[in-house]
Amino acid sequence: MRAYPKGLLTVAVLLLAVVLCGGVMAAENVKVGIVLPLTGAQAKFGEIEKRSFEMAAEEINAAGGIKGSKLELLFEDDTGKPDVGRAATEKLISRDKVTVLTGGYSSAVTQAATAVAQQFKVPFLVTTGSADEITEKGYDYIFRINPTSSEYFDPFETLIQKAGGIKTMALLYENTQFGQSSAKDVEGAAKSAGIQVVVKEGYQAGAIDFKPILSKVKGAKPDIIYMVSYVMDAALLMAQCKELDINPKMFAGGGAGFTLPEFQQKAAAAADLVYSATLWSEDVPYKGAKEYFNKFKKKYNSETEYHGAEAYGSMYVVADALKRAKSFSPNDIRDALAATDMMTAFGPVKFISYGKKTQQNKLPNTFVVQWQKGKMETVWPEAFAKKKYIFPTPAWKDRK
Amino acid sequence: MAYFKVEKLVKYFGGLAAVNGVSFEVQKGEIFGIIGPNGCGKTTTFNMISGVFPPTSGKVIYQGKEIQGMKSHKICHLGVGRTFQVVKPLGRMSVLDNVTAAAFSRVNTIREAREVAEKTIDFCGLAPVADVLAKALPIAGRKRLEITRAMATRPDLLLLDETAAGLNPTELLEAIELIRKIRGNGTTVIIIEHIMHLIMTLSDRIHAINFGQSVAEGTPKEVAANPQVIEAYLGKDYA
Amino acid sequence: MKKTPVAAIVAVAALALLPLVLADNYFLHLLILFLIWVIIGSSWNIMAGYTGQVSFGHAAFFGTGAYTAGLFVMHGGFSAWWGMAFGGVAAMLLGLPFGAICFPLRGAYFALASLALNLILMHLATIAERFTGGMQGIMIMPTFVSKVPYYYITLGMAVATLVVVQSIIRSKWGYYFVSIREDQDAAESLGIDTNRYKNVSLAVSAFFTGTAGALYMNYMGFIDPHVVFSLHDYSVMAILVAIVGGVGTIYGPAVGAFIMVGLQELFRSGFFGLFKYLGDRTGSETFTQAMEVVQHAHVLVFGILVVVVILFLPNGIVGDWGKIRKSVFRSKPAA
Amino acid sequence: MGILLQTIVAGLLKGGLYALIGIGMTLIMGVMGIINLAHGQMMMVAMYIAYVLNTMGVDPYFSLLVAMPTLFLLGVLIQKYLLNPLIKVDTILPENQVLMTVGIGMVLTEVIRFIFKSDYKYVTTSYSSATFFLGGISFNVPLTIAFFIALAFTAAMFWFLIKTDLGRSIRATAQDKDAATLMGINTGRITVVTMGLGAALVAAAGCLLAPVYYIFPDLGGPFTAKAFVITILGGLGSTVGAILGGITLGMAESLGATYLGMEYEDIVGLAIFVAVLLFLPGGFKRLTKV
Repeated sequence: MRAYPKGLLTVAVLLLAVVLCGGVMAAENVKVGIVLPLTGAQAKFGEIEKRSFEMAAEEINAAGGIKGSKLELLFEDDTGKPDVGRAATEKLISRDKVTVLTGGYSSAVTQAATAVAQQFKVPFLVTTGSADEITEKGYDYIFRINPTSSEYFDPFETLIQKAGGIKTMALLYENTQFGQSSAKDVEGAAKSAGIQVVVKEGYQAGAIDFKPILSKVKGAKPDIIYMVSYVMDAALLMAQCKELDINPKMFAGGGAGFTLPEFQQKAAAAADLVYSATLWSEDVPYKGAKEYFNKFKKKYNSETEYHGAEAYGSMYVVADALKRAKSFSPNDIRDALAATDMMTAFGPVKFISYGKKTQQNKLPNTFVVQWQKGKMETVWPEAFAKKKYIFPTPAWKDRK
Repeated sequence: MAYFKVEKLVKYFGGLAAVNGVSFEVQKGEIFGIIGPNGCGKTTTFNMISGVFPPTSGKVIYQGKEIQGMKSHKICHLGVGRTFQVVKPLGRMSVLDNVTAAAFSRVNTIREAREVAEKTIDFCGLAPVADVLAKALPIAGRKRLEITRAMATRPDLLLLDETAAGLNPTELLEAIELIRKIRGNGTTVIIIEHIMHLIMTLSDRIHAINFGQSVAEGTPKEVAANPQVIEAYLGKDYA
Repeated sequence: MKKTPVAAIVAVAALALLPLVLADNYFLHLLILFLIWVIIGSSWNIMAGYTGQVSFGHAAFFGTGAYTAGLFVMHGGFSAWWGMAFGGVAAMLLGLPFGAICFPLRGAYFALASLALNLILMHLATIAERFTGGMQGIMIMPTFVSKVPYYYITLGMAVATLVVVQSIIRSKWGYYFVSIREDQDAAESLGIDTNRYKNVSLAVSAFFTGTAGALYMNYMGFIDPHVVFSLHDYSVMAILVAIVGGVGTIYGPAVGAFIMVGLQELFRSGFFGLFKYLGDRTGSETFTQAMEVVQHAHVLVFGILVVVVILFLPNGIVGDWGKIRKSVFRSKPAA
Repeated sequence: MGILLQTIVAGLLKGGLYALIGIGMTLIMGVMGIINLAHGQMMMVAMYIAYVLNTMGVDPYFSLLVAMPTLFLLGVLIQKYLLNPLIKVDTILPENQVLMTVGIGMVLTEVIRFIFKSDYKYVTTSYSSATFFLGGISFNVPLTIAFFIALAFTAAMFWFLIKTDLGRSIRATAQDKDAATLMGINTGRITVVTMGLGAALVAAAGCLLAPVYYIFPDLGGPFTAKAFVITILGGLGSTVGAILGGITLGMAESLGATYLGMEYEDIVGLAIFVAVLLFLPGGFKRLTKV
């Protein structure tokens, strides 16, 4: 052991000084803390949500803000990791002294972040994190605008009933929290709908070759192939279904990857006629949905999708609750959030308790879209359909 | 019963026999020299004795016990110490720490180990460089460190593998003196050496190996006179 | 080998008194992370830095400790604090057979095998949904609202780890470890059972890493396979912490932990809000953009740091302190 | 039976690509004795080159002609300025060069992320999912092409190592660096060339993979892992071993995915890796002797 480096202590003290100097803030604004993945693999969606939050806040501030003061958004990057998300939430609460929290993209990060908010009793409106457990813990400061992952399959149930002839299912899912919990829910739902699950397989996201699992699927001849996959896995799965000439009556995706433009671009012809569940599309019949979509496109010159709408909606819900709250104390804001009943671009928002869940928003409808001739069309529920769904899916060799 | 003996040692590497039937006996307290041309299997024999690898066949008997195939560290604990031809200093440790690490084979506390180490360093004449890092020693120092370290394990039988190679005449004399001192201490020594002067002066008996096989054995004089040895090995130097 | 330097005692005393002065949760959190990294870094160091057995898969032990704590909660509803008692033991029980099988493999093979062990455990924890909760992870409600108890527990553990590591290094084991690192054949010839002592070193290392994992579970309240078995966030980070600070030195990992945790947070937060502050003050977009650049750069900075440290300070900051002092403080008289 | 055949074909085709990834690694490992933990990251860089060229309308197969020389140069620079200087440095950890490759891998990944963001990119070709059928078994055209190009590259490497002076020098250095130095071989230059070759070969693998896969900055890590599994399977420095290792890994993954479940795909590969370490140290090289 050499002499203990004294210079190191100097460096440490200097660093600490820098730390203490940072974060001096102007007062008067209502601070809203937002935890999102701004770097890392999920950054794409973090970015869309961040922009949507900012857009909404600008609109609200332009329209007079909250009781005379303006919304100030403090974003913290969770990098997609629960421990970082937790630290970021703590920083927002104890250093930045935010009034209310929102955001939360991945389920894992959201779980960690909401636990902190609950401990410190700061109201937290969860935007995306969709694992069922998040609103099943009885946390009274946690609200969620996003329906839980178990509800993504709901519209398919009615569609399948209507379409008829579907008796067996192959269920493929990525081994992530979203994938594993969705698969569990879908399997249950399928069983109660009298559909036999003939293949159920998880996979590591990022595989090159799905042919082994798909040849098994081909052998089982399911009527529907339901896939919970992220965008590029989704594209490869479909492309390889085409390569292996697998012809079920229906290809269905459970949210996430199948609704993104990249899916269609990468899978090209193989994407055609694929169904997907979605919580939102610009065609939904809610006031402001189409406007939000167009405004976003114009302002940022890039595409948005349901995550953005959730964020946009969340901002309005938070603003609404702040306006109605008796004071900006956590308790009053909590009560105001609990009394929310409003329409947003994402859909109607009202926090209710059902099953094991508490303070959970329940959308009246989730939707089924289908890729038709390179365009994603809303096809279900019938009342909102822009185009008639095409069923059964013709065999690959019969397509033009 | 012989103090130490090897019987028909054989070692194959792949299809090649590096040692092919070496047998000899060593009496307690003697200095026993092994000679032979390069690549004749001397070091391989040492490696089998000290457990670096097991022999393909044959026996190594030390104080009546068969030790062939035992692990190096076990053989060390039985009282067989060795040095390496290509020195292996524990480079980033001081000379004292090198020897202390060796001393732990006999004692357990750090104080005792230090004591043993310091004594051994004094005995072997390394005291002036005790605090120097082993990697900083010149070659003579490293060779001597090998011996010192081996001595700190308190061996009853010491195997010296070319400890004099690369030394200048003064250092050579010091080495001879040290080896004599070690024997004087009651330690039996088996020595491999190329430097004829050293091995002829030191050894009580000499065993000659060629092509992995024993070819002659006897006092230095006898071996030096053996025609087979002269032909095989000494020929180049003495003819 | 010297006595504990006064500076180290002063540092520990200062850390112990810190919460009385600075009760800020955010800083306490960073300090807790720092202390956890002191534990992991020192554990990695005793095996790699002192015994010369480089592990590329220390997350295997960290994750095992964390899951031991988590599984106590998940199966049977015990407290996750039981993990503090058994997490280290579980990691050791994983490490010993692994070591027994893989230590005879010399050099890089052992490192690769440890990497494989790490990945295998991560996949198994993901697949064994019924047993581990799969990717849904294990979530508990933290025991304390305040950070202070966690801080003292972690500080205690970190100090304990350093004290144990230090006393091992100064004992027979320490001499044996370093001998094995320096030359395995020589060590064998000196009566050192190299395989056995490599295993001893592995066991110590795994034990403390596993305990750190259990502590993490208790403190963070959430684990999933990709978090605690993360190759990048734990296995590689453990190596970085040790080599930046200095492998084969007692205080190297502590210094490395301070730098790595500090840097990570510095960049993640955009120099602790400095850029945002400047941006708000001046109203200039440049600072906001600069902040985004900085936020995205932290792993890049880690990478560059590794390259620079290995090239210019191969023994880390503590190991090469003399060299640094010479070049940085050249004009000043030696301290 | 159909499922089994399809699985074998899928594994074989994927294995060809793996082999090409492995050859570069095995060369580097054989000559330098280090694991290049930035190997997959180098492939990722090559894939981004293919992507950029593709946006300009260049077919990925032609981008080989750009990506291979570029990566050769990158490999040369890395070896010359970052790895070779470490030989002279005295450190505690002998694995310093390996740790350096970890740092290099991080820098490559993050620099790419800096330029291209984390978004998924993909190369669009008309033939990405083109297939032909042989007796009901589907063959993906780009993967089949990749398989044969991989074989061609291996054959070329084999010829290069056996027949050319430079190749012989590389083999000599791989066998015994000190002896090679004594024989008058400039081993420093040989390591630089080898690293360049290794990088160029994995660049080829990247370009061949681009049409059937997609591209993102974090893609390197998993492929580095696969590359070292292949190298250990095949035996260090053995090109034939790398082909066998690649195909074995591809087949094992596919068979594992079909008969154990797709989630076991990665575990099967790792389990084989551990098994080879334990029961066949030295890999297939021990059996094939080349």
